[in-house]
Amino acid sequence: MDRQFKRRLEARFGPRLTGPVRQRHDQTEIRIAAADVADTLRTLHDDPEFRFEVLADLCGVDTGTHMQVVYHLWSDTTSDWLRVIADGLSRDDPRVPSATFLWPGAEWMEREGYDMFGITFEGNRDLRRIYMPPDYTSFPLRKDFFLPDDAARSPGGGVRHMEQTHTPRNATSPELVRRTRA
Amino acid sequence: MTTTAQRPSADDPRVLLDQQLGVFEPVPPYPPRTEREAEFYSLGDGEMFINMGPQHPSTHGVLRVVLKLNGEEVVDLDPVLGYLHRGVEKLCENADYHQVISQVDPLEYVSSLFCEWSPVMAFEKLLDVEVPRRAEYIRVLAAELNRIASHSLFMGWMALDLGGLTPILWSFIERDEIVEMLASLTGQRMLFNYFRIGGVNGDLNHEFMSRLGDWMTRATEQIEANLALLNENEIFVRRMRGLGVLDRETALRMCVTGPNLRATGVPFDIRRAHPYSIYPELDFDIPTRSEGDCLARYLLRMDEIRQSLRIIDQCLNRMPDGPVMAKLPRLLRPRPGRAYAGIEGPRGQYATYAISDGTDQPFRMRIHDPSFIHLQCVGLLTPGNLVADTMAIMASLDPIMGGVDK
Amino acid sequence: MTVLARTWHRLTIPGRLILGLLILGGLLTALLAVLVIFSDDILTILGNNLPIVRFVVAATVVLLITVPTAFLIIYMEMKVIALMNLRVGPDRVGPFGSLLSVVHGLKVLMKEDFTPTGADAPVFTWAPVVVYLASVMTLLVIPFAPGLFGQDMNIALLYFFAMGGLTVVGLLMAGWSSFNKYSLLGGLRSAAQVISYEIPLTLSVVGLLLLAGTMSLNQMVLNQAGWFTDWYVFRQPLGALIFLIAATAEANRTPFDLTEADSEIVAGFATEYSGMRFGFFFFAEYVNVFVISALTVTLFFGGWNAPFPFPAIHLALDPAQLGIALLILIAIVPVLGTLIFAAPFWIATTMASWQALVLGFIVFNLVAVAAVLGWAFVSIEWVAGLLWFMLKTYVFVFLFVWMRGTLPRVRIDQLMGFAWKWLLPASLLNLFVTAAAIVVVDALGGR
Amino acid sequence: MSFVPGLGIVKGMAVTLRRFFEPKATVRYPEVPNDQSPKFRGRLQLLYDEDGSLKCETCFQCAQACPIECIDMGGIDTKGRYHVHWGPPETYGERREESALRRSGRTVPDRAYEHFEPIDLTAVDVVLDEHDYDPKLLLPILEGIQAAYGYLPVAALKRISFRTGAWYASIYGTASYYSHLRFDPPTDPVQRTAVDAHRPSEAAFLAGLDAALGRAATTGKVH
Repeated sequence: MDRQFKRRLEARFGPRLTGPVRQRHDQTEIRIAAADVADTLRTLHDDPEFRFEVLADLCGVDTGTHMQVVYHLWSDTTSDWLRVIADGLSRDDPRVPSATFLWPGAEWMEREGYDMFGITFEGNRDLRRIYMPPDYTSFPLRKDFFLPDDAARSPGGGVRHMEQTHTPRNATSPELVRRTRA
Repeated sequence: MTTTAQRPSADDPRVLLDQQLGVFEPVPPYPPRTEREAEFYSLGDGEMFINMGPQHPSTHGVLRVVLKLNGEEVVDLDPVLGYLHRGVEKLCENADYHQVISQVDPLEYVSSLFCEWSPVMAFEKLLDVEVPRRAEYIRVLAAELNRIASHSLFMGWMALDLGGLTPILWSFIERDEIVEMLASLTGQRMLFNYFRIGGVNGDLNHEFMSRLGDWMTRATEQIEANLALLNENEIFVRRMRGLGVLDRETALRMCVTGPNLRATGVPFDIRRAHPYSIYPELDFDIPTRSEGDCLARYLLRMDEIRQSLRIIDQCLNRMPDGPVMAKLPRLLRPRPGRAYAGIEGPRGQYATYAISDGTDQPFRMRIHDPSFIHLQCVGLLTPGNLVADTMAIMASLDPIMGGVDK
Repeated sequence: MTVLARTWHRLTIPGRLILGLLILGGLLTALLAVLVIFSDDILTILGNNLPIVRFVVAATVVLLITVPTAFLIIYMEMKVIALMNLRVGPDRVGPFGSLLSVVHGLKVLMKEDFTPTGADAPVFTWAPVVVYLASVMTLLVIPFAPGLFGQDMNIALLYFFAMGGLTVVGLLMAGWSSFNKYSLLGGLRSAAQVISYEIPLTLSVVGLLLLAGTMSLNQMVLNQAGWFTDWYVFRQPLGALIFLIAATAEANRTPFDLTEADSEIVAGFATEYSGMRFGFFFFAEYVNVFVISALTVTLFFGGWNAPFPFPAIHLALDPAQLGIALLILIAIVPVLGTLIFAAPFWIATTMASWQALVLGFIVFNLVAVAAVLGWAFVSIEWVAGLLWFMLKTYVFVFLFVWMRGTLPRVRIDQLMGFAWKWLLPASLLNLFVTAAAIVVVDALGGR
Repeated sequence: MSFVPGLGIVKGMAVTLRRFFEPKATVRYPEVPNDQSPKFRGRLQLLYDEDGSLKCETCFQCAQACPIECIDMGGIDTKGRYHVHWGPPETYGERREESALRRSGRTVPDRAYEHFEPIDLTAVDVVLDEHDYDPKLLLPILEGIQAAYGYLPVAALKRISFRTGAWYASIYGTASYYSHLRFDPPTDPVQRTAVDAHRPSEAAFLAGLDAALGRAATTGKVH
């Protein structure tokens, strides 16, 4: 845990953070709004104080109530992984600015995020499905997508066809969707 | 017919039947959805599409690449993934923490231990477990053996994609010895399922140690003999040198990690850059090269084999005594939280990002795989080269389709 | 017709067989009668057209011997590369797996002969035939042994290059007619490659022609008689090297097998072929290996000449003079030999006498066969020549297989660059140096 | 690369020629069986105790833990009542048929409790609704159902599994673990006797054991 780094982050991004800077083990976590993603990433990348040159990972998260996009960054200025969470995206139409202007290599990870969660990365030049077939209509990693054909384990209604949209037609009990506050 | 109302999928055999020509043009049967797709699927003067894969002999599995060619020169290419997609992340979210280990095993099937290591490490962070030191040493020992196996397979594939028949079999012999060794340690030849949350499954045994000792005495010699075939071969060197040059800045921007990044001169190795396990205690070098071409990537991996042999030697010398598993309850329910664990595998950064919601199943399980990232670079490096170079570049980046398609 | 058909159906199966044999016998008798009646005329016609007869016979024989040759080389390639790979290779069919290539041939015969939709069917069908015939016909001019060759043409070398160049037509036909882009790439690659390498291939031999003063392969072999230092390879080392490299490219062998690069363009021109049509391509490739090895041996390594002047031995005993003694000899020698060879077994070991006799008989047979072969080798000129020729040729076949087991493939631009930037100047240099040397030697020798 | 052109190729050819004569690495499989390490765990097997009876008591823990669902098992439940089965749904023919029916949208007869009396399950739904369909509150749910019916009908257990998504095996395991939960209607002396007859008491067991071992009766003095 790098306490110094936490103070630096708070000093630099203070008002922009939507939650406290959390630290656990070797990770530091900041939460920002989706609109601030481009600015924040640019600052983290360019600022000589931070120099986060390596984008270690980019992924989407469905918390059950809203969507998040999570960036993991590495820099030699700190001993921690930095986790940037773009928080509070709506589940109906999640939108977030693309990170491809800084890291063109994020393109496929964003395509994966689109494919699996339906998150629209604005500015990605090639945002189409990457794993699933192009005429597929559902988003498999969303929490309201249940694994098919395992009636004993699937909550509620038994089998749902994979070809269904991500809103199950007969999902009468939204409390069945797993949620997290983590 | 009722089916005509549906939009045809790209893989629908009816699409082929509809075309009266009898030749398959790999153009999707629907209007382009992105700029890039529109740009790619419009042909310029004298250009043609050629569909490579998913059954092409040298696409390392089931990758499909649509090449836009001008004569033999590649103008542009569009990799089409998903032929091996199993939804491992979803399966992991529906399995409990112990079951995840066997779900992630077949991701990169030539380096399974690394695929296990990063989720196990992430779960240990979630659970605040401390792993016994002997377990850490055994993990490093087994993982470095696996790294050598993976790199020697790379050597064979590289040569096979350039048309050499022999090295692939020699490297399989090399790999088979290591894999048999690991089988006596872990119980399986390929999908080891060996790392456990809080330790490893089973201590070192006599058979493993005797096999390892036997192999260590001749490993260096044997590997050097294999390399003598290729390293000085004019045809091989001339084909690889200056091909697919990835410079330092681009490599960082493309999120490249591992040997492919180090071949461009960036000494980024997570074992040193963000130390984990017992790597800070071990003495080894991070080989780098500045050229960034296919030959540099090849030679760098061969250097890494030598470093791995050093690490194995040190592990054997310093192996402490003690338990190999931490004391943990049978049913794991970590408190809610998030953990990220990245490790340095034979291809780059293998990482897992796990979110716990307090139940016995991970709430979200993100698996980051280096092959997926590196395959992206093929589209960057290949245009302007010949068809034959596509295979050389792809082989030198060393993607494993099991990891790419998750 | 119906009467005949009904009769035929009433017959039992042995009856049908006998009837068929009777009809066949009748026809053959009629043919023989015609032949006997017109024998004088036929012989005259044949005698007047002896070259044509010789050509037909030679072509048939050559066509027939290519099949076992290809089988042998395929087996050799499988086994040698396997051994180099630290594998065992074929070891199930036949002794040491030696019949595996034959079984492969049968398998190819039985597979479906498939023509893709959109392919240009006649061209698609004829392409393998063209390729196969082109490589087989080159064998016609190769002198296997003294007096054992199809045709002793005075332009044999030109004929050889012309026929060899015909291969590319077949490959191009296959590449074009398959209606497959991989095949097209393969066909075009082969066209570019073979045409480029024709030039250094031909030029590398021109120096040799200046030295030999003839284009007849037979004459060239005769020129190289004597000690092995008389072989042209010692007078034209650069020419021999260029010829070997260019011939490798001409035969599409590793490291120049871009035409059928399986890791790039998936077997190239042969992508769409299956069954026996693919088999023709496959055979043609190995016949080509044999042909270029044979030509290298003929041109540069003394052909059927032994590496040293072999002492001509005439057996003191002429079998024809023995008369009745020959019969006695034939009767006695096996018995005597068996007894003689069985004796050591019987004395030295504890085996039963019949076992010793059987072993003795086997050993005697081996010795007898060796003796007959040795006698043939010593006293029949063409047997010795054929043996030397095959020995040398298969050394080169081994070299090509060995190269395939070792080397990766070159790239198309490197391939063309090598031909035009290195091989062509080198062969020209070789030509000029040879010409100058001849002039100088002539001037000094003051002819 | 060396300065002499072609030297690298010649060296490589020398390497292959040397390997040509070296001993080969092939294992001739059908004649020479492969060398298996003692730790190899490629095969599943059931263990027997020293008396030769199966150690497996059909607790389904292995089948549940198996991530790829390759373990499929059936047997008599621990109370000796009825056959239980747990396994991947596609394994058996009837399961496949069932799956096809379900895909086609028709109702599927559940063979597991066809043999039992159909009962009114509205009480189960009420209890489940109270507890928010949460499988983690399994014990209160089961207690509630027992309060409603007096015992735990199999149909009710299946219903819990169907509605909450918890595995049937774990519900069954929980229900069979707690001694105050019962699977049969409470007061039925005939059936009680039948169960006792089926499962002999400890004393009877020991007496039988003594008889089998041929020694004097030790009944009453255990160990």
